[in-house]
Amino acid sequence: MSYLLQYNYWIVMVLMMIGFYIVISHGNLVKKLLGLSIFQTSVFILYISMGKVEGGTAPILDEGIVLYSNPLPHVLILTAIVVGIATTALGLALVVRISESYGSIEEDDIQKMDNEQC
Amino acid sequence: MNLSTELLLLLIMLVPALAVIGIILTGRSPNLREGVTLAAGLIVLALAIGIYQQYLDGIRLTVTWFELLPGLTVSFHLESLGILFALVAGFLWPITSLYAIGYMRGHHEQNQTRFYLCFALAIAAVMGVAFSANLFTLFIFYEVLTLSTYPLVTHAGTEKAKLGGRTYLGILMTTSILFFLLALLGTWYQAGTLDFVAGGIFPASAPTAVVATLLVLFILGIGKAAVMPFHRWLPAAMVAPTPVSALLHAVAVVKAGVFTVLKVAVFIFGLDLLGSLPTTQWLLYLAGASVLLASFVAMRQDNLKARLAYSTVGQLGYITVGALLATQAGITGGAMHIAAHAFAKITLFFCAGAILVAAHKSEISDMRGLGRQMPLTMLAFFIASLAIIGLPPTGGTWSKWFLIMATLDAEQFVILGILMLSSLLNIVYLLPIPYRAFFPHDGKPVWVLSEIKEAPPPSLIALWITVICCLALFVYPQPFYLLASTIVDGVHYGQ
Amino acid sequence: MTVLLDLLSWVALLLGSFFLIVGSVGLLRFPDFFTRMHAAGVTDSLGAGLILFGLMFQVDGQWIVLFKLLSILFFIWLTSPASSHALAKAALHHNQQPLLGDEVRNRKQAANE
Amino acid sequence: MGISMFSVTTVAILVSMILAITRAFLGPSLYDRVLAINVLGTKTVLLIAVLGFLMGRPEFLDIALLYALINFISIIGLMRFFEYSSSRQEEK
Amino acid sequence: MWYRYVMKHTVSLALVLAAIWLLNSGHYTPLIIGLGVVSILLVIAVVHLMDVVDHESQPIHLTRRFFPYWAWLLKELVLSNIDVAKRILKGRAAIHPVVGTLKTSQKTDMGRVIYANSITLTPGTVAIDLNDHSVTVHALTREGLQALQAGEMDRRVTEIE
Amino acid sequence: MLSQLPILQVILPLMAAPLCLIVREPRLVWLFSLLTSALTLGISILLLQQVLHEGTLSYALGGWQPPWGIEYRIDPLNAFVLLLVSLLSFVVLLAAHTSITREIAPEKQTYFYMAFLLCMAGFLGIVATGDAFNVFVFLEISALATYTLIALGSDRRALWASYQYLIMGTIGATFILIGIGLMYMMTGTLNMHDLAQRLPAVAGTRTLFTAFAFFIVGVCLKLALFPLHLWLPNAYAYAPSIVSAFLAATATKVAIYLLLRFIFTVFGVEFSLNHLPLQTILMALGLAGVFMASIVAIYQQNMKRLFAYSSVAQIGYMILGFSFGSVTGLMATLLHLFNHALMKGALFLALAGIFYRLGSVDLDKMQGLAKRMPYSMAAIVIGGISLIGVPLTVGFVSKWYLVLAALESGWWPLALLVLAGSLLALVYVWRFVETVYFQPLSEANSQVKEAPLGILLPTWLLVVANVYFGIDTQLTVGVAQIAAHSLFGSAS
Ligand code: NA
Ligand code: NA
Repeated sequence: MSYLLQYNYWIVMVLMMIGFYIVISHGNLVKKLLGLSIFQTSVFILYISMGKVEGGTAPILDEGIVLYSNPLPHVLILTAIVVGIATTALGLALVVRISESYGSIEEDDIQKMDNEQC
Repeated sequence: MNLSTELLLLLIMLVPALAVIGIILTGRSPNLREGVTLAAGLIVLALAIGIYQQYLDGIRLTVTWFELLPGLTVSFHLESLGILFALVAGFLWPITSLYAIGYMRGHHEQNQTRFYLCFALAIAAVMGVAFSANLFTLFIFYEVLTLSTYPLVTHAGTEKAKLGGRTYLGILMTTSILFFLLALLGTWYQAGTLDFVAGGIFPASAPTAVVATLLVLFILGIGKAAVMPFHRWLPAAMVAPTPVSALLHAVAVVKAGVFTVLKVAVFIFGLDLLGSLPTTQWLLYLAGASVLLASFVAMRQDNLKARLAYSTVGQLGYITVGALLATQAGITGGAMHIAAHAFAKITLFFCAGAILVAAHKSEISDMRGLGRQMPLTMLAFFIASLAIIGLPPTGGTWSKWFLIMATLDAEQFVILGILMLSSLLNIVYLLPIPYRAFFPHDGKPVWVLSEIKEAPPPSLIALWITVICCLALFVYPQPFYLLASTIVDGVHYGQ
Repeated sequence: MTVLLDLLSWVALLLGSFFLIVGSVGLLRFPDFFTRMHAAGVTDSLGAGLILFGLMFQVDGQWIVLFKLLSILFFIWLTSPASSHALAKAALHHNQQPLLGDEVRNRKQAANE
Repeated sequence: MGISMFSVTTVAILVSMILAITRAFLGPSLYDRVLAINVLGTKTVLLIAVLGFLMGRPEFLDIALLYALINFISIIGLMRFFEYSSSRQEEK
Repeated sequence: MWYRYVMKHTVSLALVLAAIWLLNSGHYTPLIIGLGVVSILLVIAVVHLMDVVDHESQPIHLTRRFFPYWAWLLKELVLSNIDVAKRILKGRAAIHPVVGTLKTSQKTDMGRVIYANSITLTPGTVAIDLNDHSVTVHALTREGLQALQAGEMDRRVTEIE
Repeated sequence: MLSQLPILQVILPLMAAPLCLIVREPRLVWLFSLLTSALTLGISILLLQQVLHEGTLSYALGGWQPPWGIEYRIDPLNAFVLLLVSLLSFVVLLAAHTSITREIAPEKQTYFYMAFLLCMAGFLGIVATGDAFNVFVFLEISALATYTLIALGSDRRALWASYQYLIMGTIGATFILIGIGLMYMMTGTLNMHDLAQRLPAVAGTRTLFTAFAFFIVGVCLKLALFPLHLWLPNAYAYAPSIVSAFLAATATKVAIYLLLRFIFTVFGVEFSLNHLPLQTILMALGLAGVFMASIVAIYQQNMKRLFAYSSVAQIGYMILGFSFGSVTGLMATLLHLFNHALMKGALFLALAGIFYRLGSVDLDKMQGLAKRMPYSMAAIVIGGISLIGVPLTVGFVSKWYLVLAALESGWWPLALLVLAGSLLALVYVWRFVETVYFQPLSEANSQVKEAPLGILLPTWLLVVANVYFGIDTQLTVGVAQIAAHSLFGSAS
């Protein structure tokens, strides 16, 4: 029962596994990046959900509110999201250039071409 | 006075090293290049004699170049075994150079500059080994020696040469890095120092099992001593030009090996500890087996250089046995055998090279009757053979005598038997060669080709100098005996 | 006064919810992409409008909140046609053919296209 | 507390979101999916707004506004990508 | 002349931005307002660099007649929503999709865009293509298209531009 | 001013990076970057001095005291690694201008320097900061810059290598982020110093174990510990030569630092090495890395790839060192950290020179090349000798401590295995020696010239350092000893 109460961890774990699975199982480079994004997002949720204070509200300062959730994880994850976007953008830029020079964005094709080149 | 000794010690390593630069600079002019080689050789010899003199005058010193880690230094000292080794090497380098000039020109060899360069580098390394004040310094120069002789072994550049070179480097590097270095580190860990100290450096608290293991690691790790089963590099290196074989067998490489064995026995373990270790006996048998097996294998070789190579493996076994007997006489005999074997074996290789250059023959079965065309060469071969066997009137007599005495001292009768049997085998595989050269007993005229003459004069001069040394060592062994007999207790002379 | 505002809110929110769900049902029921766009339009226009409208009665005197609700509504109504149009145009350029007239009766055919 | 108008609306929005997600899954064409996601975006904006009132934190409206903006930009970006890729296909 | 044109639209942009800031902020301390001023100046600078300060981004000339049109459009919006909602609930029997092309009477791009967006905003009709003289419309029913063809929306948009 | 050094160390290259865009002209950008790098190096030298004299420095970013603000904390270990990173960056950057004229299009060179400075700032930031989340941020800054740098390689395989590294690196960084998050959840602090004090209280919990596992796996991915090394060989092989040199010399070192910092300072030796089977796992993986990677290296034709695999093997040694859990072992790791940077810096810079002339670093195109490029080849030989661990080179010093650590812990066979690993290095170095020295010069290379001075001088600077620090070990051994003691001290 206590396991069910910590449902946020289960969501994080499921998301993480989904992301990880996509990264590993898909040969398409864009899909891999999508998987990577999901993988990262799961961690964002982990942080945010652990910043939750029982009975606390969103940490936006306002009069008459005593209990806020912990704002620090939000701040941290804001940074992490920016980093994540940068990573995804860079990854996509790489995929564009890979597609230009290999003519494919399928892992198997690229691997095959590299092996032939060696 | 001290300063000049220090300077001599520096110069004896620096001169060959400077010769390397000189050889590179004069590489385009063979005469100049070989002049540099010879001059450097003579200077080194003079320096070695100078150091010997000063040693006799009672000068003792240790020079530290730098300290790598606390207590771990690169330093050099004067000590009788090292001086003996330096004298042998210093004497044989100019002679070998002289011989090499004749040989290399006669053979129209390629890459001669690289050859002389590496040769000089090897001598510099030998001097480093000889004067090392601690095991660490010795190890460094030991490795430099390996690396600098590799290009000499593969000199021909053929596939066979490369293969031989790989075996050479592979065995020497593997043994030295896996076992020698580990033994060195283990010694450092147990004793906290690597300095060569008369009587050894291990504290009484060091566990016997560990020290005994270290001894095994040392004997196996010093691959240059060619104790079976790590002897394969020596026959493999036979692909090298003859002067190189001479360098490897007589002057530098193998001698550095057995020198290290003697050094480790006396100054790392100390004879008392060495005699008491449980593994000493087994290693003694291993060395004995090495002596015997090498002699048997030598008998079966038709290629002269191969036969000489296995002969070397056997003779090195004698010296290792001498060290492991852990007696004064054993060390003395072993050290003297370094000198005796050096002069004898270098003569034999010079002869083999001379025969190859003059008669283009390398197989023993083709050498019947060769004595008529090359009498001087074959006579020298005969005398040098006597020295290897240990018969008068050659220097080999004394060293073998001391070794025999040492086996009696230590009551190692099995080893005594092995040494006697091996000497018999030496006779069987060496003496027939000059005998059949002069007396081809089936009476057939094997050689009728008139163009075969004696070897080129430089070679001939070189090999007769060494033969005379073999003989002189019988009559006047004093310099080497004085050094060899004081290795253990370090008695000062001239005081 | 409060009761009246609450009542207005209830009505607007319920109606908004109704249109929201109806729009979504249309999104599911309609036979092809172009017809589904009309259903989506229901959600975007009146669904969103009524819900935001309903919220406007609950601002409790905070005029900033009112303004924000208005700007959200304004923004949705301004941008929703633009994105719909862009989507439709892209679909047309990629050879998505709208089902016309009686073709919509044959659902199987539509699904396969 | 009873049933508040906001919770009823929230449930309605969630139900309609599920329907939209169903369409996104079913497709069949890419445009159907984009359409569904677009609608989903609008509904998310509404959900955030209503949740703000439900929780007594109307400050959430800022987030809703921001979300609407991002939703719009992302859809336009996606469409630009389609236009771009279609013109390239025509070149070939 | 050009200067006055740019100035007019810049001022209008600044006012709009200031309004957005003030109405959204709720915090009227000097620091926050100062930050707002900086932001506005920054946006104006960027917009000037992009060279889009004109009547298309700041349609001030439309403001006067805009609200009557909005009121009319709102009515249309409600009616068409009800209509489409009914058809959704009745199912596919109630729809009859058609595509038609309508002539546009607007003289400016802005006018045509307002027209096309109005068509799309009202459920039941979607502008799927637009060029200088006509707009292609996908309608859920024939009646929807016919209502547009009647031209009331077209006329009203032309009036405000 | 002096008290601002910790932050200046990081902020200087970080601020300089965007300024590259203003300078534009490649040569000027290079000089500008070089200046930045020189200043950074100066700062790190001052920092090391300061730390050695005054002890650990603490700097609160923006004046906000920890635990609320971000703390920059410099102890001997940080200072040591900071010096290593800035020194190697500087030397590599010296050669950059000449090298990239051949490998990177002129219009992209500005971006190269920008990414280089960013990457450097990231590395320095990871080392300087005392805040766990800050570590993640700098990790990602350096990683993003690294992906860019690798993708600048002239071969299209560079793109693919960069992409693969991006995927692996991001997974690693995300794992680290999870680890940090869980630690924060347990303790409510991100300050590494505070974490160290609060973690023992929750040492027995499953959450902390999870945090530890995630963090360690993430870092091991970043540092390419076998078998998580798959991204590294291609990345090093196809990146621009100068980038290979830079990464080989610094990137994995910083990851090792991170591992040490968390294992020893944050989690504590007691928890990390004694409480968990980590010691055995690391030891096994380290050894496996040494052997597997060395054996694979033997069969490589592309020299950059060869030395990349060798790097994986050397990382194995570093891991092995501290897995003994003794001061000597840790010293071996720290020494090898520095020494390996010198070796690989020299080797990859020499390869940059060869690439400049040949347009390739394939071994079968280098036959007899020693005749045409004697100084470059000699540099590789000396670097290789150092890699093997021959006395009087830096490689020997680290091997010395590594074997001693094995002997101290009584694991003689392990000592033997360490030395056997050296033999494998001998084999792949010797393959090179045989090809370039003992094979006839190939026709194609008969007109090749020695590498340009712009590359050759920095190369030899590192070669000389390989020998110098192999002989004068006072500085390196001294600092390593202090750092090792401080790491063990802070754990108790
Ligand atoms: Na619409
Ligand atoms: Na519509």
